[in-house]
Amino acid sequence: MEAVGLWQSAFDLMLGFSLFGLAWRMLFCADLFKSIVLFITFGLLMAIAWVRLEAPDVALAEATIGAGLTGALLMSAFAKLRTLDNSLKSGQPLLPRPRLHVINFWIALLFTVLLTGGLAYAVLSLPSHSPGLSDAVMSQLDSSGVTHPVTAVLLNFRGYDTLLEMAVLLLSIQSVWSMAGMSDAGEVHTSPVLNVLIQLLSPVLILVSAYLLWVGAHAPGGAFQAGSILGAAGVLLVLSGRPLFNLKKSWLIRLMLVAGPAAFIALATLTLINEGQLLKYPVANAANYILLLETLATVSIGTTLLALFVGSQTEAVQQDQSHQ
Amino acid sequence: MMLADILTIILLLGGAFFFLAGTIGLLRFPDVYTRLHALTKADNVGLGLIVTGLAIQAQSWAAAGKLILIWLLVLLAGAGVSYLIANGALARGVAFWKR
Amino acid sequence: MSMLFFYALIGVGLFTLGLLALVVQPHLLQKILALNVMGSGVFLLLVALGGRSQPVVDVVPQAMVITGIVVAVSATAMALTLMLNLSRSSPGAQLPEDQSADS
Amino acid sequence: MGAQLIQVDWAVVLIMLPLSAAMLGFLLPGMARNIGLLAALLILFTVVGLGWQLTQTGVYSHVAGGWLAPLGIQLHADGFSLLMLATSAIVGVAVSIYSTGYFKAADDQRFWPTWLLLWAALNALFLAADVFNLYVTLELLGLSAVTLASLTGSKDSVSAAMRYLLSTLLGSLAFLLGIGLLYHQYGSVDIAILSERVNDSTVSWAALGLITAGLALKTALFPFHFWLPPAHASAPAPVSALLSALVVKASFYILLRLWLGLFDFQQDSTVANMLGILGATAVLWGSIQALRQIRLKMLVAYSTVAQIGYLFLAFPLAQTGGNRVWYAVAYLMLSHALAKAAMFLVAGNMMLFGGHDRIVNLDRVVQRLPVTVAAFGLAGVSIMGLPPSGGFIAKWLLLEAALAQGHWGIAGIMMLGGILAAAYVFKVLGYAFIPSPVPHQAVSVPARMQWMALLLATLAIMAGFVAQPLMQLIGIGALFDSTGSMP
Repeated sequence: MEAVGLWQSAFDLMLGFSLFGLAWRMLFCADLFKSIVLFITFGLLMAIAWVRLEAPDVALAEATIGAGLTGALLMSAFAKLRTLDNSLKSGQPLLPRPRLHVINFWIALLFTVLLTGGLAYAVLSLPSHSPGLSDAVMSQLDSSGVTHPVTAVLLNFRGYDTLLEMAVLLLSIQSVWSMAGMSDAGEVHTSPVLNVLIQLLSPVLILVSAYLLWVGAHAPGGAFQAGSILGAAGVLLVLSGRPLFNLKKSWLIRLMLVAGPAAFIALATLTLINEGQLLKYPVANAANYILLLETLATVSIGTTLLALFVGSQTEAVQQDQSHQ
Repeated sequence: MMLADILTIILLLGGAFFFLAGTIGLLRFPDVYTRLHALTKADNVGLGLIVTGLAIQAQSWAAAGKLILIWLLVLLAGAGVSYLIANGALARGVAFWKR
Repeated sequence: MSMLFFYALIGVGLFTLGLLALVVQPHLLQKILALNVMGSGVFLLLVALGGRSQPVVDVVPQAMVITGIVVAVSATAMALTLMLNLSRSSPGAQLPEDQSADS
Repeated sequence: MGAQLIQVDWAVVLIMLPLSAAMLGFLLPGMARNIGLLAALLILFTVVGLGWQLTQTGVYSHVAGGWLAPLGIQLHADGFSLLMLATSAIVGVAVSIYSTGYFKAADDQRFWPTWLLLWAALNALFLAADVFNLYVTLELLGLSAVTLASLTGSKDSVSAAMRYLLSTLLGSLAFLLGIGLLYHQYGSVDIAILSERVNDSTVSWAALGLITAGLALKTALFPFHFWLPPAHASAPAPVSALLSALVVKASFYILLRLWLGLFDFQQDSTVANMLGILGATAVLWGSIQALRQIRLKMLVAYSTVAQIGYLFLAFPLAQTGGNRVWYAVAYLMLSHALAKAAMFLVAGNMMLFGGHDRIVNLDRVVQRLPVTVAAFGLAGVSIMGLPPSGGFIAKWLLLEAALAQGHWGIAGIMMLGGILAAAYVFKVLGYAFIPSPVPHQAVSVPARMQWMALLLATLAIMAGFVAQPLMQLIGIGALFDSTGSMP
């Protein structure tokens, strides 16, 4: 047992320092493409760290959203940037020297070191044992409608936060559309191998998504993870040139984007009227309500992430500047 | 220590060896194509050994089945993506390594 | 469980490292990456310290971090869109003050 | 009837209403404008309902999900929240009506859903009693504000929005780290519970630093104001009005709430004095910069930097003279919101009218847009702090507190700030009366755009006449009465 603990500690140390080292290389390397690749690697190592910290739900979210979709967004933006920016085109990916004067750089560094020291001191002053809210969560878990505590917190105990969270997602797509115009996906690469790969993978992804959604009630998983897998399946289909949706004006797609937040609001209003408190589910029906919310949220999250990816691929429409 | 445990240890060590070899190949081989070769071959076999080693320890057939499924998916994705990378490199005129 | 504190300290390190990069690196893509790293640092600290409630891990910070990851991807998508719009009107994907000092 | 109305959860409706309207507007882009206008009026009505409820029953609170804190999230409304909700409702309705003249129908689907989400974020923020919930509302607020700021799509506005986005995200992350530390030390994110548990510890100080810095960045306190003038000046006029009047106030609102609830453990006044000094610098720097601007919107934006400074002057005053000085600050937040929104709407009118906002070329705009110029003059009276405006009451109370406590420096800064404000307001008014060397093509400005500016400016003045009842409303819940006394 002792030996296992030692190995685990060694692994933790290696993982922690790798994370820091990767972040350092990512942020201070002169090659943007390399930075993005390092970012994705960083995200995957973060996912391992979440597993080590007994947070498998966060690990799933990190791997799919943090590393996967953010990575896809960054790659797609970088490809676009390269067509816009000549300095990036010329093979040797660029970087202008740091703009700061050497002295300013050292001042910034000194400030960072001091801040790190202060924060580290504060962290180390925390008690080594603290129950947090774990007792409260565990004692109320039975009346939450689900047996997986993370899902209970997200969808029941702190469901109001998740409602606002869905509003943030809706805002993000509204924002990207209003900034970038609303045209369809741009360039498409097809290849027979990619097509076969996608034909095989997309049903599997959809199945995995449904599984994660279902399993979220009693094990790691849930709407955010399921939604991001669904979004990933969509991204693959779009990349292979499938005319998935006409994202431009589709009423259906708007409905899918709104479904999750709308379900939350409808249920909040319903419970406000019936129970007197927003998102207070009657214990007997809590499981059904949560499953309904999660299903619609999964659809919305998947569609939003896909639409963010497609939106970031599009050319910006020259905006009307008559007021400026 | 059961026979199954010993088998698992051997398989896991074997898997780790293949991962190590693949990683060294990735770092030391001279061009994109040879690196891909090192990576996919080694990773696929290495993961296969690790999955087999873990499947022996699995509590149920379903868990073992999931592990095998993961391996199959990685095989599929690895093969597909390697082809795409190699194809992309070829299309961009990345030269072959010559001794 | 000193490893939890080790992870929390790595989180602090990621936060301040990201802050440094956000301030000194001129390219907007680097600034966006820097903010993401800062976010990961905060998340790491939140979840790692939630492990202090043995035997059962405190999951409330985990739920908060899942919320945070979703906010982060939304913000990243917006930032990238703005960056592309900006680099259409002025190449270089840098803020004006960074450019003027550069040339 | 009355007994039933008093049971209505007006506060919850204030969150759900703009959210549902935003969704409907997103779903039906063609009807976004009508949905938005209807929602705006309903929100105003709901705020009145909440205000009436609070006067009848005192503080309101709601247990979201039926889970009591610390497990669940609570909503809380007292006089201070009511003031901010009402300010948002008034400015929101005026800006909504104004924007129907400002934006073309094609822009409606880009403006309305985002604006309604911003409004929902504001309302949710003013009702939050949970620091993590505050973080979520802050993110919703910041991201929607950035989206609105980038709406014109010009190069200036895109780079300003980018800078704004980076700043607001940095501020949120510092805030999140601060509340994370608090949670791990004290085991709750509920403000009321935290306020009982927070004591003078290393973690409390780290959280105080992170949260104050993050919120100061979002509030654009000098020297963190760098992002504000370009973002507020390059946004569409109705958006500038919202950003200056409401969005920067929201982060200050949180700072004040947490300062009173959580950070009262710190007895020495170093931090308060430092905030006061930054505030004083902001008053002078912002005013001088405003005076130097050649574009009207930049002038008004820098004036916001200066007026934010006044809010921070109260920190050292409260430290020595008691919390009642925050009444003056709350009053200043209201009157500045009304006056500054009016000024940005005026700037929008003048830009639409002349196609530019260069101050020297206003070209006798007073003859052609008398209502608009009157609005600017009235708003200016409140910004300068002249009687009988709302700005006067607020600044007079602040000045009185400063003099009573012998803070001569603060009193001096306030007077100087008033003189500088007079200078930049009269600079604009002066050019409004004289012909410019280059006459320009005048475009007619819809009447409702002019009258909305005048309405807000008039309300800023009117706020000076109803000081007594308004102070009573703000006093519901007695947030500012806890310690000390002020003349």
